[in-house]
Amino acid sequence: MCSESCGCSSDIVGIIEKYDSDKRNLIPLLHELQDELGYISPEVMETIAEKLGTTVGQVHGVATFYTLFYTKPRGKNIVRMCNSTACHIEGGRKIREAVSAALGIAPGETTQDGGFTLEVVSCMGLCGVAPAIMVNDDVYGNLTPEMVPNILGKYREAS
Amino acid sequence: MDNIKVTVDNITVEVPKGSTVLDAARAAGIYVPTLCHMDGHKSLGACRVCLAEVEGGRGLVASCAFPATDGMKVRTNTKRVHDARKTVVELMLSAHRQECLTCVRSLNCELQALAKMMGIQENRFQGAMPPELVDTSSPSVVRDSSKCILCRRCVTVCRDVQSVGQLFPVDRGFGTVIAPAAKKNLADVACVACGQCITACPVGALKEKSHKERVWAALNDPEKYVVVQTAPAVRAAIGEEFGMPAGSLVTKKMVAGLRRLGFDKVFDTDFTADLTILEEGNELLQRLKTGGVLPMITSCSPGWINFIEHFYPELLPHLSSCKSPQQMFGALAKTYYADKIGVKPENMFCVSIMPCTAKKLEAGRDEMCSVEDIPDVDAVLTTREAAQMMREMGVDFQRLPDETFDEPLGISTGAAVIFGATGGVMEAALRTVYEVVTGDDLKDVNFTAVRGLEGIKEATVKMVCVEGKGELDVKVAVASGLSNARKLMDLIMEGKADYHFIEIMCCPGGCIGGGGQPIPTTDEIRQKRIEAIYQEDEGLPVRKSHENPAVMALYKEFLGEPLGHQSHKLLHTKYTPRSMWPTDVPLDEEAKVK
Amino acid sequence: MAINLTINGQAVAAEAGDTILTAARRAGVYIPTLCYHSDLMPDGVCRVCSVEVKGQRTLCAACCYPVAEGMEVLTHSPRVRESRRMIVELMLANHPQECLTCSRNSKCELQALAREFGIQEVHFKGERKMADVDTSSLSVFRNPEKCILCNRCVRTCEDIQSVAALHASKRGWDTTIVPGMGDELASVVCVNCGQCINRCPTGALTANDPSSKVWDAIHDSTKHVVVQTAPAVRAAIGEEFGMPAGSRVTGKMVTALKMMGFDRVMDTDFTADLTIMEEGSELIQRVTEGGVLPQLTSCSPGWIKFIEYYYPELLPHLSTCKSPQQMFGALAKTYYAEKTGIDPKDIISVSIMPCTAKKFECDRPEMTDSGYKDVDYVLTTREAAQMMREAGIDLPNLPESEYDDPLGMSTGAAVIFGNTGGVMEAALRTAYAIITGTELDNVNIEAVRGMEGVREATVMVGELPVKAAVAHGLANARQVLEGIKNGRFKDYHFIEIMCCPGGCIGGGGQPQPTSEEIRKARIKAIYDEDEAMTLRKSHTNPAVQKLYEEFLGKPLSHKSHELLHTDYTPRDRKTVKAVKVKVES
Amino acid sequence: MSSHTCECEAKAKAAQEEEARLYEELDVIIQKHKEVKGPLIQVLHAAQELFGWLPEKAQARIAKGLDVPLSEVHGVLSFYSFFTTVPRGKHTIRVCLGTACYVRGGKQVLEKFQQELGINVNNTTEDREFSLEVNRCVGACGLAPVVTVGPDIYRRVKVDKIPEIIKKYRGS
Amino acid sequence: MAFYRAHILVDTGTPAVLKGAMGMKSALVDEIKKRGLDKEIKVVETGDLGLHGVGLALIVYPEGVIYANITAQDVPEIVEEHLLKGRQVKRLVYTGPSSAVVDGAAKPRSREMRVILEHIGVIDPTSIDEYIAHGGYEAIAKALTQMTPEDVVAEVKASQLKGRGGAGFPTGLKWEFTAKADGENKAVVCNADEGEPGNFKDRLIMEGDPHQIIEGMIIAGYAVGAHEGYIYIRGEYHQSVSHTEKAIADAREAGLLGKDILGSGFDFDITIFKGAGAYICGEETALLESLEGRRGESRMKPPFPPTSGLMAAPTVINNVETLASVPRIIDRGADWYAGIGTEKSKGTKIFSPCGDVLYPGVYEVPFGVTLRDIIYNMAGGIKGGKRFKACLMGGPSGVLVGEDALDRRLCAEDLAPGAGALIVLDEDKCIVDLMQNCAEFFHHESCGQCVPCREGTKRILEVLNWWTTGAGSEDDLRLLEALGETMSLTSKCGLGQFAAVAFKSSLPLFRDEYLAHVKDKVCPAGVCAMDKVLEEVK
Repeated sequence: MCSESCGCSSDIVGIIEKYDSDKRNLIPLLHELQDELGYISPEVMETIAEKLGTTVGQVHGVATFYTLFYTKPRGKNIVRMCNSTACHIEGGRKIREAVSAALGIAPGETTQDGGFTLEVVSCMGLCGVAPAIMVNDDVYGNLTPEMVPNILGKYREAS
Repeated sequence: MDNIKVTVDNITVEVPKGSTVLDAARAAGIYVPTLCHMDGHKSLGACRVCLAEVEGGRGLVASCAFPATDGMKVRTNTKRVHDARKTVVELMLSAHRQECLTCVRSLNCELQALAKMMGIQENRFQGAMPPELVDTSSPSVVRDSSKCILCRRCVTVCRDVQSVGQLFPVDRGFGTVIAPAAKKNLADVACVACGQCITACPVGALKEKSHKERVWAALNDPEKYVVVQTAPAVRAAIGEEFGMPAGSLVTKKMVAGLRRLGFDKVFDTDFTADLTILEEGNELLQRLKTGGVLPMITSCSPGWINFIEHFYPELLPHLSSCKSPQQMFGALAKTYYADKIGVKPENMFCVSIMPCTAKKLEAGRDEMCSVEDIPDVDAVLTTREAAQMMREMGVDFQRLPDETFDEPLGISTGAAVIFGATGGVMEAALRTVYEVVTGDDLKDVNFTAVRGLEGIKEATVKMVCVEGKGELDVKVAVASGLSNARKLMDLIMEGKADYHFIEIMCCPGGCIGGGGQPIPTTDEIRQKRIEAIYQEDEGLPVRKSHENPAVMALYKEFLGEPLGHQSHKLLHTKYTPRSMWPTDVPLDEEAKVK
Repeated sequence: MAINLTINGQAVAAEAGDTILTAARRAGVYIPTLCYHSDLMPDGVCRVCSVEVKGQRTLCAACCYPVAEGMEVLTHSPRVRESRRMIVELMLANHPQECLTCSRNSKCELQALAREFGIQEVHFKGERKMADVDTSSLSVFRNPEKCILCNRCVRTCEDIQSVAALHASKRGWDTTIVPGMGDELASVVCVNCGQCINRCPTGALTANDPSSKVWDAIHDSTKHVVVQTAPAVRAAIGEEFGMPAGSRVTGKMVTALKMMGFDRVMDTDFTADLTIMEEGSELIQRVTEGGVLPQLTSCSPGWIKFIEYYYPELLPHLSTCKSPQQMFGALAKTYYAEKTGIDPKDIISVSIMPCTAKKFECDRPEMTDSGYKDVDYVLTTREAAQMMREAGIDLPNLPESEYDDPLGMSTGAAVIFGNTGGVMEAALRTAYAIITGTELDNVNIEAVRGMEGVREATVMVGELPVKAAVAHGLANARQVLEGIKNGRFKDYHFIEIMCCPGGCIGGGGQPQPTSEEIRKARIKAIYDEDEAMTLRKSHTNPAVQKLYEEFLGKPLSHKSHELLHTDYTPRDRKTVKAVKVKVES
Repeated sequence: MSSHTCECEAKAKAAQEEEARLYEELDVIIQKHKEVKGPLIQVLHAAQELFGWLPEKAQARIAKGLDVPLSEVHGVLSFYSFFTTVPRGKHTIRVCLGTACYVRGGKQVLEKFQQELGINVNNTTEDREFSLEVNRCVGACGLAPVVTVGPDIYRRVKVDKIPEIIKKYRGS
Repeated sequence: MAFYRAHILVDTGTPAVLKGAMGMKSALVDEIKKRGLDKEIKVVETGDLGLHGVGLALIVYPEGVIYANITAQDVPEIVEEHLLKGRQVKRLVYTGPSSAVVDGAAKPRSREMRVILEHIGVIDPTSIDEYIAHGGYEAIAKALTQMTPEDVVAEVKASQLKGRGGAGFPTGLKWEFTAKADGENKAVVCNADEGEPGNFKDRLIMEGDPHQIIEGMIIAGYAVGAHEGYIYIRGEYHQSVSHTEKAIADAREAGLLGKDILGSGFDFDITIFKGAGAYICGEETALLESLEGRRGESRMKPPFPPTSGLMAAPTVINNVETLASVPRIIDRGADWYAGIGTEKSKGTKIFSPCGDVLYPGVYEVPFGVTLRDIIYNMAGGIKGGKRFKACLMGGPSGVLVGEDALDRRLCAEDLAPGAGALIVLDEDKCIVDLMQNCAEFFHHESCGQCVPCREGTKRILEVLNWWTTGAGSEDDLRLLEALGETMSLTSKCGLGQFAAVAFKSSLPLFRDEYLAHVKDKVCPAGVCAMDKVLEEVK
């Protein structure tokens, strides 16, 4: 179903094969393929469109609508900074500034070495421990700006 | 007269000597776009939109100003012409603040239409904008130089048509703006607020001071009892705002449209026009009897009042002391009518729809408050503004049903309707004065001698006095447009005016050509509106003001008699001598009122 | 069952399924709209049609809110007006103020609304969305800055044409309508039909306008400029000058074109007649010699691109005939050049088309059989009208003129090419004569007329029952193609397909606005023109007969094949993209 | 104290009388030009000579005398760079910024004048000694850059010569 | 089910994990093993215990003692003292303000009443057995065997349960509409796209007691005649997804999902759908669009989901908390439920106070408690002994209330609670800054479909940005008020309709603070960096 030239690995083909050709599977498919590939490339969108019998535009429209989907490659580590009201009033802005300063990039950007991508999200549901950030799937709450370099340092070393 | 032969785009036509290239092209049925050109006025050739190519000539010529000569061969559709015209308009656009979407003239703008016609799709000359001068000081006219394309049509009407001369180009080159002397504000110079500059403006650089918002606010306020009056000239023009041909008489649709806006009562200024005739007619008779100042001059046109106050303050005693019908209406609405229906004057909101921008100034005059400090007329909408409000209300004007004015202030006669046209007040007055003086029934109510678009008209009406004191030859004169008024005033100044009664209307053609009327307004359109006015008059059962039953009832119930005490309090006014110089220029002794 | 409600206090009887808008319109009550379009399912996104419904907490979008018994609606209450004004103000705050240089100036729905609501100030002074204009397509230009996100183009492309080239991307304030994955229009599957332009309320979508090049050619004394006008143009161009839809202005249009300076004004109708001769002969050949059936018409270039992309396997069904535009172009630079003795390299061939896909068609590499580019420039009806305005031409008041020879003569059969079912009817008129050897008494073949999306008919041509189908609009075309694939149309002989709803009269280059009502009026004008003509069958066109005599020989001759027939290219929907990807990397 | 007041009053009275005299003179000029065709510019010239500048009152007087709208009087005078509606210094320094002068350092010359006089273009020094203006070509391009002070013309002006020029006129 | 003499429940909710709960847990397991107690004592990971601000916590059963603020170093002591020797480690026992987590060690000092949160911190959320042991799935048994679908609908109607997602539509009525609607393939959708800042109650339920949601959904399915259920969970809630997934698998295995449930002939199954980061998908029609694989753009209403929902079939969409309430209602009867709360608001409501409170967390109370009760008696009052300034009820789409609202009752007839978030601000916080943040939120989350919301959220944000940098004007106040009104009136869905509500409600309360920003260019709280930016502008 997927031509060789598209460069899909067999894993991806395997994932796609799991799903029916039902447009309702679009979001789950995007989730799973992104988990596998890190982001959703144009080729992947094309493959999905073909699989689900829809247009590339439709897939693209969906992929760009949701903040958890990425149409560009991201850094090895994703730092999500919460900008919810709860985090905000507990000093979220200072945390965001500290993270930006520590990584030297603005939200939406990826570090030169590809180590980190920085994002601002609306709310992570961690209002009880505000202010909070997430690095990959790890959560850090009740933060102060001083804690930021250490936290990020761990990931920098790891990668 | 000598004719010459001119060939335009291979079509040969004969035109009178002295014609311009534009005249020749039009005779050949060839459309040449224009912008600064005004029919009937000498062209400046300033905008260069009407460029054409004359065979053998060096460059392109402005066809509106370039004289045609015998045997001349003209081309209007060459590439050179096209490109040049396009560039000219593009240059205009580059110095024009582009905000069509929020411009009062959008979709009725000559520049917009030209840009569309020429298919201009890019603005290649982007850079600095010329000086921005926004003047909102006047109660009637708002100026915005950032939209001005310097065509000078306003200068021409202000100076030549109205002889007011307050607008003129100031400074030069890219920095040129059209403004009163020393770029003063309109409120500080002898502007008469007539708004003729607005109707002449091709773009949105000149517009009326809008009262729309205050009217919407009153309509949305449940506390307010909102009544509206409509001037005679509005019904003969408002249809044009909705795509109907000029001269469409839409009185009843207009009434229906106003009801859709939510006015509590839709009344008619015509009612107080009839009243004006009774007051003013009696004032004339009184002056004739008692040897008062003659000629007596009408006082219902506020632009004209401004003019005489500024330019001929010494002649103020000639003015009738009657307020204009608009203000008579306002005064009665907040006394007689408010009392009648039990509404407090402060909760009565009185709106008038006028063909006029000077009415806005008039309504704001300090002396126009009958009840304490409450203005008699709270808001004045031009015909254009009223139409716009209907558009905002989603009114499909052409499909409105016919509805009639409310009573009692909506009852009127044909004599009142013709107030809208030049000569109309005179004719209406004569209909009544004649019957009062002679005691006869006037068979033919049409005094055609005072009708028509001519600038100054004169007539003598013979009347045999009922009281048996012999014949009276009433000599009258009628002028419209202030430069014509100026001629009559100069005659009076020179002692050469032996008239009894003079009607003066500020705007050419009378109120139907007012500064608040639909744009464009041309002589042809004025003529059509006048025809509609007389058509309305002809169709009415009652055509003499003194036969208006509602007016008679008003006298009986409230006023007593014409020129009575109550009348003087509510319906008459005084005038203020003013200077023709800007307020901050120290007056010469001699310029002050004698 | 009637539903009773009141609108502004006035009692209104509505039907079940009515929205407030439909009920109000039927009752003659005006409600402003913007994202609503009568051809499309309501989307309710612009909120301009908000009205007050008694008992509702919020205002309701009249275009999609269903009526209910006893409902009380206010269409212009103070809060409705205030809200609408605020909404339009919000749109204006994010819209470039450049009406004066916009091709939709004075014909823009946003401009009209701003004027209707008397908006004189935009209170919001913040950021405005900036974007580049996409001029990659040969037919459709996109200016996202002027887009107000009404989704009309998206709905048109998806629902009417089943192409779905345009989509909303990103979200919130960043939402943009984009082709494919935010690509240029030229690098996605787009059939160039321009239906999106027709339904765009602003200047966000416009056609690729070659008028300045045409002016240059006209003004260039070394060039001989010939122009052809498609059948559908004459039934619509009057609208651009304020005439009611359905005004026939053929003669005036010819006068105008001559005034503009075209050297010869000729008619695509001539080659429409020629198309019938070739295509009819091809059909007869296929039927008699067992060729691929059903044969599909090939005169609509948007349709051609559609089948090339989506059903390349069905390409053998397509007639090999070029479209009348391209036949004309090929003849202009051969036959006509020969006849007039003008060097074909000095001939500039311009066509005026109701169509934006024609702009693509004339650029196809195979369309150079004359040895030159057969058709140099394609103007839409709108662009032709604009050029007339630029020339100061007041079309409605012009006298009438005749087309020039030799490619100007035509029959009623050619005229009806302009609407859906017309090619079929024209073909049947001629086929009847060829097959039966007798002429039809009543040339009006009502069975193939009408507005249904897919129509089928069996027409007796003498003894032979000819099974025919007609489809217009690509979503309907898709149905037919699926039908061919699954065998539903296996015993059909001939199927006419037009890319645009209503056929060419509803083309993407036609005057805005468009609606079913307007399309019907144009179709009526077309049939009236047909009725008014003395010659109503293509094979009776003496100029066509002469052309065969002098130049082509006979239908399907060698010369015909060389100049009037073509090949098709199967297209891969992915390769459009692949090219793009390569360029990027 | 009282003598001081007296002095003031006397001064004011003198100024008033002087002004009245000037206006009478202006009226004479207007009368003289009234019959000429297109008299406005001639009168404006004379008036500016008389007052040193064109006060609004004088403009109004001219408008009235010649029976043209004041807006036109102002419109005309604002067109010509020679006329001024603000009081001028005793000496008007005009730096030429025509193309030739400009390329030969006119701009630097202007800057130096601004610096030395402490005023911008079209302004007058507080002591009413100097006004600074710019003009576009006086027709002496061969000798650029050119500066005029009143009727005097300075050619090939060097920046370091400027204080000297100013000094020459100061207090004279 | 093996027998253990003691269970230790470790709080492994998302906040706890970030504090090192997993490390502590493995230390605990190792310690127990080391001491050979692993056959006697079971360590269980629970979801979020709802105890925030107390560090790592665990509960030891059967005593129900809560240890709080513990570290891995404390583990040997607890095992040694408590589990081996039976002596509580007094210094670590939690006696905080809200110790209603268990009935045991500490008596509730507040009016907290756990109905939905009954099992939280009591059972192992990943064990269906424990759920069943605590009376789980009895309600579904009762419904399927003793009640007709109509009975179920009637029962829920009688309970007067209203939607807990914020809008408060009567659940029974919604079910009735769906039950009566014509259509095949009806569906039950659990709206677990909890995205409103300040809300984290649904996460707690999913992490701590997922089975009750499943049970609620089956009951709903039975009542309305649906056979498919979907749980739409925020993509960010990883643990919610994994716990719920496990629960569904277990339930399926136990015959509680799938064909012929409990032999009743009723089929029902549930699919989890992971959201992908769009707050708008909490709006029910946008959620449906998303479920159907499209952009989360809200649909036109009517038709409403009960008549035309998922794939145009009649669909019930309920919030997590709503569905979790259902088993209790069926179990204990509508009368019992309707006896809790106030006249117009029946039952209990979960609140999640956060912001400047001492103990942010999740508290379940009967409707009618006062705002003061929750903020001061349960959440420990304002941090640092500061003064209460304002509370954003329900998050950015709710209303802002001031000090005078503290004694108002949280119920429909007094102070509508919204979805449950209570974002509390102390005296040092700036209202304009808060609104700027709310505006940022809506600007980011608007779907961009309709004009008033797309363009309006942008303009509100811009104006607030100006205000917080000293560039505003007084006219803007009136402008935003009018804009807010239009957005409320004309937006296509709730997001736009409520996007300006907080701002509008804050205006009369804090007009002076706004004026200080726009007129005097001063931030009274000193939060907005107005001077700095003004400097830069200069």
